[in-house]
Amino acid sequence: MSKIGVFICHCGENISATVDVERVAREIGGMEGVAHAIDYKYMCSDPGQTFIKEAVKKYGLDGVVVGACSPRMHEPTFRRACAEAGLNPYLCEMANLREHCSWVHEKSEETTEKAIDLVKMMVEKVKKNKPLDSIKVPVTKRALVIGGGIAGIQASLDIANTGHKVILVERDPSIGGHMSQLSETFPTLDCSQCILTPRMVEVAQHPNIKLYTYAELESLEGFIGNFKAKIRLKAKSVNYSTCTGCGACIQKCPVKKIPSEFNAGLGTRTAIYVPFPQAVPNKPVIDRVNCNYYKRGACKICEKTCQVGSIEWDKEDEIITEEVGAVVLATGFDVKGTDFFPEYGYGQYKDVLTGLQFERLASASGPTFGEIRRPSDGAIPKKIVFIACAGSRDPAKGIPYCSKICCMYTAKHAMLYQHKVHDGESTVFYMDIRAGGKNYEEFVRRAIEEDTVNYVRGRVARVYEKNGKLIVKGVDTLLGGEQVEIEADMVVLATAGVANCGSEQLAQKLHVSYDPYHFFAEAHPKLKPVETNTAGIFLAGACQAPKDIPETVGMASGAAVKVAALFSNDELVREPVVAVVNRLAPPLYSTCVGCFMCETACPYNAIEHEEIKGRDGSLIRTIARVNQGLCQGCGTCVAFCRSKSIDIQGYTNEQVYAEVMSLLND
Amino acid sequence: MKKLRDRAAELLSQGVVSLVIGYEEGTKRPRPLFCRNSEGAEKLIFDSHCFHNLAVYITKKELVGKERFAVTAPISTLRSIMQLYVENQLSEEKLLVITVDLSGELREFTTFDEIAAYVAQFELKRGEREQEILSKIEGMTREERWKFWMEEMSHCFKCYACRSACPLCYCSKCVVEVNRPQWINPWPAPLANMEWHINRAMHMVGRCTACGACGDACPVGIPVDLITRKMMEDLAPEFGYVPGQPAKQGNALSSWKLDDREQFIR
Amino acid sequence: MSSNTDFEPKIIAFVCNWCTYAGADLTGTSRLKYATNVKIVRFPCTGRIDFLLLLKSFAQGADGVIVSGCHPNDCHYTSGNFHARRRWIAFRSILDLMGVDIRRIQYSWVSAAEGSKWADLVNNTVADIRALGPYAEYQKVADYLEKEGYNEEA
Amino acid sequence: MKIGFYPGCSLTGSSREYNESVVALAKALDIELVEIKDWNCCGATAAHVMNEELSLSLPARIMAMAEEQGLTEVVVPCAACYNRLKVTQHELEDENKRTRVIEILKLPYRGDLKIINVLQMLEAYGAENIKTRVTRPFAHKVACYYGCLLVRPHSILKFDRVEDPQSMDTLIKGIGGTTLDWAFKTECCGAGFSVSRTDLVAKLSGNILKDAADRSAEAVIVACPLCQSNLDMRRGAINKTLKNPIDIPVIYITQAIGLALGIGAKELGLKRHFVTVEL
Repeated sequence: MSKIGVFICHCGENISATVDVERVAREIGGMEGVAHAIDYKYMCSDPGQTFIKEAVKKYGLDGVVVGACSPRMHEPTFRRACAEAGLNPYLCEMANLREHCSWVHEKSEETTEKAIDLVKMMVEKVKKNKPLDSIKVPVTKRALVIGGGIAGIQASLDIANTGHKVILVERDPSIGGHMSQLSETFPTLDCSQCILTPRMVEVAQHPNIKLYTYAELESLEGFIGNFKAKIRLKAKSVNYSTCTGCGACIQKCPVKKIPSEFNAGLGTRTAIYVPFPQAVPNKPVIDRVNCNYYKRGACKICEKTCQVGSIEWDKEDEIITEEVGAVVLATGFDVKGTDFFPEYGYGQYKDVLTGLQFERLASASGPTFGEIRRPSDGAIPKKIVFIACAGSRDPAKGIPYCSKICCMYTAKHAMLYQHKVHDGESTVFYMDIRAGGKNYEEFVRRAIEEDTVNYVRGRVARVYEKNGKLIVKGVDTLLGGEQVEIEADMVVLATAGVANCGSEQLAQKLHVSYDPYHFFAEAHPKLKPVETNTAGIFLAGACQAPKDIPETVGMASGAAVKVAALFSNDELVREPVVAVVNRLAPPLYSTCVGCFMCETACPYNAIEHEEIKGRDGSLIRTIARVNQGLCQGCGTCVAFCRSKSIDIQGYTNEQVYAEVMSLLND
Repeated sequence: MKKLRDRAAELLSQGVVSLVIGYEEGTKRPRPLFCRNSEGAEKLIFDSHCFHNLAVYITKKELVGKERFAVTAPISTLRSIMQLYVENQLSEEKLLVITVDLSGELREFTTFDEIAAYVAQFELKRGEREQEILSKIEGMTREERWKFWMEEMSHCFKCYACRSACPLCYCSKCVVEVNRPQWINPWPAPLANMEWHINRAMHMVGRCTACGACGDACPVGIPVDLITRKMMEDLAPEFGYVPGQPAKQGNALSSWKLDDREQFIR
Repeated sequence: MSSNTDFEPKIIAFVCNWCTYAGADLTGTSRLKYATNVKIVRFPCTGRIDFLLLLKSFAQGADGVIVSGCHPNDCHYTSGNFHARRRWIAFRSILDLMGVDIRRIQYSWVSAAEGSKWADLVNNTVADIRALGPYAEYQKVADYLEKEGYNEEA
Repeated sequence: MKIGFYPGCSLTGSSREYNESVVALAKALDIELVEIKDWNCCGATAAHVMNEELSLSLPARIMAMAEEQGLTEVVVPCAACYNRLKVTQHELEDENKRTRVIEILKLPYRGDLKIINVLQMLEAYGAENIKTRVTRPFAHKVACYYGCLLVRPHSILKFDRVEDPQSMDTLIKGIGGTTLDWAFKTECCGAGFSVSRTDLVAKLSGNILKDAADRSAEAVIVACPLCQSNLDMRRGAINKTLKNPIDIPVIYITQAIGLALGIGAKELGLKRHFVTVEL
């Protein structure tokens, strides 16, 4: 028979004022299986805990129930006390006599009776409790960072500086991301490349960082502390160990008219190319889709030019496997193209640009070397219109959210334009100006007041081309809804920031949840903004939602700290509240019949297929097995299992059944 | 018929399969036949009276053994086979499925995709008996329904023929045999009977193919098949599944939609 | 039968740890009062709540049941409440077919911040069940073995 | 091919030429139009701003009559009628509204009638026949003008690209014409003010005609009786707002195709226009 100790707390007068605590202790003391029952003023105090510890030893208790406050408050306290007395902490349960009883009811017979019932319920539960051990998982102290934009760069450097190894994977031939494309940055107008490129170089030279550019994640298996990542190294067609990065091949390449991704389509590049002059690594790759040799089987001019013989025509994609303990997702974002906007011409007008394209025009390293010129005829635009909120905050376009960065960069664009074209006239159409951030509002005021940018509050209904001009038809809602028509030379759309292409597929590969717009979902919107629902995978930057550079860097450092904290222990200790599939002696092995309906129900992909094999190695059955590293203990599979083959520790079928039955037995 | 017998004999004699599960003449209606050689195949029949769901046998390891076997399957059996496949209980390598189509031609399926495509042509409809009893139940008040079922359940003596006849009740240990805790009392009593049938219906959500085998098997004539049938009719459109044409993305209860109904949640 | 005014319904609440249990804790810390008829059983998630437990509650003499968890999209485990919601749709449909009084099962979403909603939910449910009276119909069947009296109509 | 037909008031009054050309073209393309019996006004222009129940009941009655007649698909040439019928059908998906309207009508209403405009009818049932039966290719540069009601609200009508529709352009190209890429395809012609504020109509319609003329269109093609009458009948007033008077004709898509198929100008109602049509 069980020997359970019951400890009823007065909580000063919090409980005893409405509940007859002495009667509770007395009646529970008479229950079958209860060896010891007392009440005391403050169970959580030092003397209170000592009562429990001593009783555990004195009566040889095999279960403890503390009738006190909410277990959400003091469960760890009392479990620790039990453990110190040598009792398995998971044999201690709490009955919530304060929040769920004394505080919500008046002093009465019924209140005391309810308290007795609540304690009884936990006594019946504890009778079915089993000693549990914390789950320990070894940790591989190496991190995988996916995406080499500013988020990935910052996260990699921060993790690497704590002394842990980092593997940084970048899809493009160079790291740098969108930040490398920007001209100047708000609100200080310092040059983006000037602050970014030193970091890029630092990544390349850091002894703890292994950089894979032109590579993509193929698959990720395993769980926190123990991931296995397969990475596809796309064939660069250039041997980087011998290539000196002299660039001669690039100059000789005859295919010169490929729209440059780095210049957002405004400039051109060759088929063998380095995306931009400050690229890291500063060595070329061959774009096989556009290369004459791969297209038609002839050319090879680059090979003839290369003095060190670095061109590798037959190089194939290579897949490597890396073992890592944590993953930081920093895959960034993308912006909608002008073709997304029927009302602004479906992308058919050359002088209607996206904000990103304008960045390239304004950048000293851009196709016009920083001069603002029209892509159509190269003329300097005398009248320019910026449309903030192009697509964003527009449910009809399927993008109801605010892209957050546009208000600021549009102010910056207008300012840069005014600085470069002194006699130019710029107009910004906006819905609201959202300039929340240090020195942000001041920056926007400067654009309006010092640089005389004309801010019009209202939307633009249509842009069309007539006689070489772009006719912008909008409305000024501050002046009684007056219609505004501007004959502009250039229109810049602050197009919505959207999830990067392929993010949905990547999320599915990693089993990370994502929102309806394919941005990765954080584990908790307030308290776990850098964690994902999959333990060991963290988020940094705009892959979670559009954000600016300081926020991205802050989040990346946050993710890095989470990784470092994970790596600070050799083993990961977890609560043993996890699901378990029963195992029995042969010939049954388990009551699980392997229908694997639990597999689709599990939010964490914790259900694995376990093959039961005979001595001769032949397959007898395939049953489910719970990966204890991945299981978070929700118990959805338990309620779903028809044959009751899965149970969850701490809330087993026997425990909850006993609880329910105890409540109404009379 | 001749074609079926010849083909079965051929399969067995050539050793393509070691067993053919089919039908033979019985006293009142066709009964299952398990032929392991070409002589046995002579007894095979296949007509519209062959509706006994043979899928119930194909998960029995002691019966089908480790070698490849064949089953002659009318539509109801084909639907069950599809569901069993989704639940990882069958493999294409082990099972050869034969049916006779509406024009009397023999058809063999070696992949489950073929079966799914074939089954998709047949619509599941209520028969006369189902229509009669269900429309009666549908016209009742709640209290009348409770009385109706309690009366029916008072006849149940827990023989579990409904469970044995169902191809989808293949668990090695059924929940009624679980005794820690004893969820459902083992003795026949109206409440325990009721709990068993509610439990059976819950276990069939998104799975039942409405073959009617459970009701057919009941020795005291309780229309237990109508519980699952009505459940399936009510829920299938809402949860977006078609009985016997299961999608691979999981069972109706192990998946969900963001906009599932919740008016009943306060 | 006793009149409904002095009938005290027995109600069991099945709640998840992260939202409704915490919400009920908040009811306590806010000192909001509610009826003593309800006793809370704690689960990690609504996804864990077995439908058989609800049946067992009635068999054991409960007059009503509350099932409550996190609001959609708030689930600590992302989707446990969505699975639960589906399960309850199916369960209600089957119970209704069998003639079980589904008005006696009250489903709700109560978040950790909705202390007053929890008090209201309990009080309203107690009032509703009190109006419905004891679940004698079910009890009579549950007591079958002792009384052997199902077929003898009272 | 048999299809229900709801002409509506305009087609029997101010826009008889539209009716004539629709009927003539349907005949030429072997489409049999079955007119809804005892049809009534759809309530466009006035009802929907004055009384919601009336605005839903009028179109609902038309559709109920069509349903009763056993029709499954109805072509509605007038853009305003088309819009009202589609919107009503959408609104009546609401259980309460539907019950109320059925109560008012005292007629059964299912709401599963397929409502299409003339462009959709030609796309679905005429495209092939048009291609093979063109006898006089329509070798003109024209501006296709869709107006407001044919494409908006897009969430309900779900027809064509909302800002830059293409269906009429495709039909014109199919009979050998060239279409303009211009900015006023779906701009408002001022129809709502066609009686009360003719000065506004002149200004708005003037904008449209001017852009078409500036881009050297030989005609404006329309599929809405109100657009047509504003651009055609109000030409005098329009020209007063412009520096240079515009004399390009405004014709219906059905007339344009009719011409290409060799149907006579009189049969197509081309003689009824205010601005002389010489194409």
